[in-house]
Amino acid sequence: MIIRSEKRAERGRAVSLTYEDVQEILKIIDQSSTKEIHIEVDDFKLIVRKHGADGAPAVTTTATPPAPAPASSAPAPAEPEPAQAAQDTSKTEAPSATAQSLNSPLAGTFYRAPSPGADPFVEEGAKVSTGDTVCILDVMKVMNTLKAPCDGVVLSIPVENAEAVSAGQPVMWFEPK
Amino acid sequence: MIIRSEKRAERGRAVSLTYEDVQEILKIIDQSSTKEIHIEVDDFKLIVRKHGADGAPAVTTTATPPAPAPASSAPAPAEPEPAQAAQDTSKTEAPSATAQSLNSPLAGTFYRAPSPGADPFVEEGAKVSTGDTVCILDVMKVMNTLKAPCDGVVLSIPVENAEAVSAGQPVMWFEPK
Amino acid sequence: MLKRVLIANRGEIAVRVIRACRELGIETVAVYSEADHDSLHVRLADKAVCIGPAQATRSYLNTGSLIGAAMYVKADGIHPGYGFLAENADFSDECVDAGIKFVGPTGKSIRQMADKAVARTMAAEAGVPTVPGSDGKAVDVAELAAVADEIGYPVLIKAAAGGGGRGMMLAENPDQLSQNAMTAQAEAQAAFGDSSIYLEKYIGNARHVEVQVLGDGKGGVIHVGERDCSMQRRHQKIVEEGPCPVITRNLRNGLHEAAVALSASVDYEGAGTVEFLVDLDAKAFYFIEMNTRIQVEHPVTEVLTGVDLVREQLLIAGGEGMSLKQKDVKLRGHAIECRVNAEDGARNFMPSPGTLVEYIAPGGPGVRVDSHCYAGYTVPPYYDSMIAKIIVWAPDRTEAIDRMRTALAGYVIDGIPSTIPFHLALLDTDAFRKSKFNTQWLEKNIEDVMPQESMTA
Amino acid sequence: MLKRVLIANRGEIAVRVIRACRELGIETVAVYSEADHDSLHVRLADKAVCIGPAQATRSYLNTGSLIGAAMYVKADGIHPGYGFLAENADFSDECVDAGIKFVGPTGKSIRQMADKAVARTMAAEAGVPTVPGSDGKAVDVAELAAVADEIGYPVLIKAAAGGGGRGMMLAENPDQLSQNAMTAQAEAQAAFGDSSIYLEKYIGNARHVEVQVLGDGKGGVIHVGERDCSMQRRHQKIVEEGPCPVITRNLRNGLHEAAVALSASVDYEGAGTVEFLVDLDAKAFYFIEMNTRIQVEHPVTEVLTGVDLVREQLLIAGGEGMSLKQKDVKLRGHAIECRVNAEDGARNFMPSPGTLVEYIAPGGPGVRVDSHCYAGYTVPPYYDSMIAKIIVWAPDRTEAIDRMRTALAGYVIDGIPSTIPFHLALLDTDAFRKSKFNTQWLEKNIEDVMPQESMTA
Repeated sequence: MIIRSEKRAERGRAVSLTYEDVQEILKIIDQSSTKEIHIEVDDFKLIVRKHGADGAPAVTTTATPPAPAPASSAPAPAEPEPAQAAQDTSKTEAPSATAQSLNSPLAGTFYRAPSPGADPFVEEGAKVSTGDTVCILDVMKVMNTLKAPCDGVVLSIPVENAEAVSAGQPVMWFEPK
Repeated sequence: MIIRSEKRAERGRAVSLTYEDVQEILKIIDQSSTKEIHIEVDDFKLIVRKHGADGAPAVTTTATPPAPAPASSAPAPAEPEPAQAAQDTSKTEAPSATAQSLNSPLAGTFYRAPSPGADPFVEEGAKVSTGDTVCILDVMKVMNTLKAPCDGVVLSIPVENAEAVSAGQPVMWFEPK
Repeated sequence: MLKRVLIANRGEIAVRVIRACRELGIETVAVYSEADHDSLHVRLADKAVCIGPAQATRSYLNTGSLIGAAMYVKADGIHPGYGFLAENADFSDECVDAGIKFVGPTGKSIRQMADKAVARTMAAEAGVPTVPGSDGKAVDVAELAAVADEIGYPVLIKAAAGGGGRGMMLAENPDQLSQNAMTAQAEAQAAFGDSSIYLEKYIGNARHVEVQVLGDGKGGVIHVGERDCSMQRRHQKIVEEGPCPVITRNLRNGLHEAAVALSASVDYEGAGTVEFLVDLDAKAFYFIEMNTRIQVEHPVTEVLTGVDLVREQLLIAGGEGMSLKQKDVKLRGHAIECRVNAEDGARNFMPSPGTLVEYIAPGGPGVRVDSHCYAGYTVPPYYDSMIAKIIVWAPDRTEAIDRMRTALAGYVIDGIPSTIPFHLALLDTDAFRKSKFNTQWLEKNIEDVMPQESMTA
Repeated sequence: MLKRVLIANRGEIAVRVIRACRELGIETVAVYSEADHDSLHVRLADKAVCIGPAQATRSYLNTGSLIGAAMYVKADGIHPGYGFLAENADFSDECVDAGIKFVGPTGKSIRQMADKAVARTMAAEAGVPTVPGSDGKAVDVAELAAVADEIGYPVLIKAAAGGGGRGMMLAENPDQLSQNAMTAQAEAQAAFGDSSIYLEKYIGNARHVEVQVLGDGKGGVIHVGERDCSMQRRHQKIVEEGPCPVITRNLRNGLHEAAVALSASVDYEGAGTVEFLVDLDAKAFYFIEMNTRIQVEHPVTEVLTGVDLVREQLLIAGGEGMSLKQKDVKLRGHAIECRVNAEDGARNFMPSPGTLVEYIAPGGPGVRVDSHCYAGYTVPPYYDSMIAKIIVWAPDRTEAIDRMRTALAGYVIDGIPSTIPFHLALLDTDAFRKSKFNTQWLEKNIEDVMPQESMTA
């Protein structure tokens, strides 16, 4: 026999939600300053990105309200949710045979700019010298500046601003001069 | 860096012990009602069984007092210490091709008699019927009686009285009738 | 002050004593059997000595190895914990002979209280009421009826050499008495090698209430409040709490005074517990016995009063004397302890030793956990089945129950069954919530608290 | 009474709030980012909702997801914990708009106290002394010298939009003032997008003492004693304790009364903390700011008084009102909290996220552990570095220190570095033992407490 805490299913009262409830939630959220919504619980999933948020072109919604509400009344998914956490090979493969990577030394959060409103340190195509600060890695609120590993040009930046990165993950590619 | 508790070596004051100290310990113990002594700490090991205890024929001593005391002054070991805990194959191998084993259903302590002073339930060579109580297994102070698995004769009892046994370990062998 | 103490025990109480020693700056020496190499007390102590194989008789009960080990490491004190040798008068004496301070009472005190007849006599001399009966003295079968007539039926026939409820038989009338007396004698002979029996009045509707005392060994004794341990199964305490929720202030004061009077009369040294039966119908109390050691449930008293009882034991043994006076003992709120055991509550409390695959102890406000267990630890089958004691404190009893429920429900133990589901069920009974139960309630109602699965032999 | 509360937080405080809810019979809904799937709060809650990716801005700080999740699960309350959105006035208002009770003060109260100038004005109106200066109001560079002359050197130049010590500069004379003012403005502009600065008298030899208050939202306010949080590094509290060991009874009473007066004047609702600087030379105290949330170090107060502050928050928010009056608040003994962080104390407190290969928390008398960690848990790199808070209680400060030493030394954490060795070293300093330190002591003496290894970049 296994004792953990009491089984969750036995504790939380079942939530019965109608399509109107979901509409109500969306309305409230729409009035807020939030740019993006992410709610996943049991078999319900609602992911919304507002127009203009983080360069997303349109509102994308994926919602499957549970039983009473008929499945067909849920807004049709317009786009798959952005697979932010998954590392596809386009993010780790070198963009050229001679490209040199800057790898994150620790797991943390990657920032392209010194502060939220500021311009990025570098854009793709920018010329850099060895030791130039090119991005920031936030590890538990401690900000670490990462430096260009060579003289050259920024070839690609496979990581989004404010994205979580793991130790050893390439965050920038450079073509050495 | 690994933090456990502070390192033991840094805490306990070094114990400096002479041969006389060990003699003193042996003297005190000799006056007590104890039949057996077992002390192991760091590189010191002292195992003594008094004459007549549990059928051991003689005093056996293994002692290596640490530094100041010269190693040669320690009583010479007369006999290797009994490897009580180790399970050699003589304990698990069937004594005959047709022999049937009684295996301990749980880990616990094996007792041959119903109470400390009493006679054993069975001796080697005894005739038994299926279901006869042949020994007791003490699991956390709960006494479980173990039964003969067949009609037959007790062939061998590979486990000492009051010995620790593991789950599945044969504690008795029977030659079925 | 003691300088180096050997802890002649294992499990949570060894951990508890090591912590108290370290807070006082006393070096600690753990002992362990070959089965306990990975136990937490081995890890926390300054030094650890292996004292033999798994069987307790050859390790934790082996006085020669223990005293030898203490001498080898030059310990100046031995703390016996509870169980094992804690109430072994000879061991207390042997420590003295070896020049090592036994953290506990003298051999003489232990012997006095271990002998029921002597203990009852001393209680009577100290003006403490005892259960009417043959005063713990052996009774001839011929005298039985006369004694029973004198004290009134029902009566309990008890084995003089017995303890913990073993060898007890009830008689409701003279016929049952003569029938059961023979059986009791035979059983006592088989179980203890001594057929002596004695008689006691049977008190059916009672609570078990015990008073914690501390004595300086020179007649100075204080009490540290009482604990109610009436929730029992097979004479084992299942839940303990304090203060006792069902007695009047007068009765409480009477218990405290009686416990102090008895302990003072024997110049008691160290921590001890005077146990009483409180007759709920007669509103009276009777001395049962005195436990001359620290008890499993001592943390109930600690969280109620802020007094560290093990620290006081060590201070008394070290010659500093106890650090507080009676007026310093102030109780606050309510405390409950549950003993979480490696037993399957749904299968007749079958022992369930094994590996704790996952283990996350509860925490937060008012929750204390005393345990030697951790994730990956294997509970060995050779000793008692305790995994942990959870002790909660709250401003009142209802909040304490809610807190205990939360702590138990959030306790993650994976790999072996434990008594947590049983405790959760017990806490939710009307009887416990309203404190309407006596010492026999659980035994009679256990199927209602937690239905037992049928055992397949 | 609230029926179902969503906890808009993670880590130990989420676990803490879940426990308090369960004790009150309130259902709990945890939220978690994709990085926190295995966190203990997810496991202990009745229901759990994933609210986005690891980055806090897209999960724990995402008000839309939080309010949407609360609506979806039909929660009637949201508890913000500390950090994240706990002092976000807009979030408090948005909860109200969505018909969900925010467990904390109104948006208006949060705004009043967040604006330093307003807070200082309100303090002054309530008769609470504030640090002499420009009263939190922005100062023209041209006016600087005049204000500084009036309040006397040395002075602190502070960024109006700053906090937690960021954007502060010291000036000991008019020359330094004119030099540093420009730098401070430039830094404030770069850091906060706002170059406004203000002036305050610099108090060099001070303790940070804060008073815990509870308000019913209708002007009824009680204090629950004070905490001393003067042991700081980079304006982060390292060790907290209570009561403050270096103030007179008069000063203590003054602090308590000031905190109650200020909180009552704003009809404060819920748990809050009024922070003061105590000038050790002038034996005077000054209001610094009010934190309108439960604080990390709230357990210090809880173990001193037996008051469950999170329970009181929930009772107040649920309309029951607080369960105690000022006269019920009784302090006992001494309490100390150490924040155990996943940081390497010997390497400039470098963060050390990673897996807790082995993890055995301390326990026993007087030891409380608030933590979301367990053996096998991976401390993620995305949030703060706290592993656990250890809070000890003992009858006096010396015993509390010895108890904390024992608890820390017995804390088994294997797999990642923690601040335990640093805390052990700190507890053993003469300055801490004798409580002879001020808010700047640790910063100045950190190399003596724990020599830093040279970092290899």
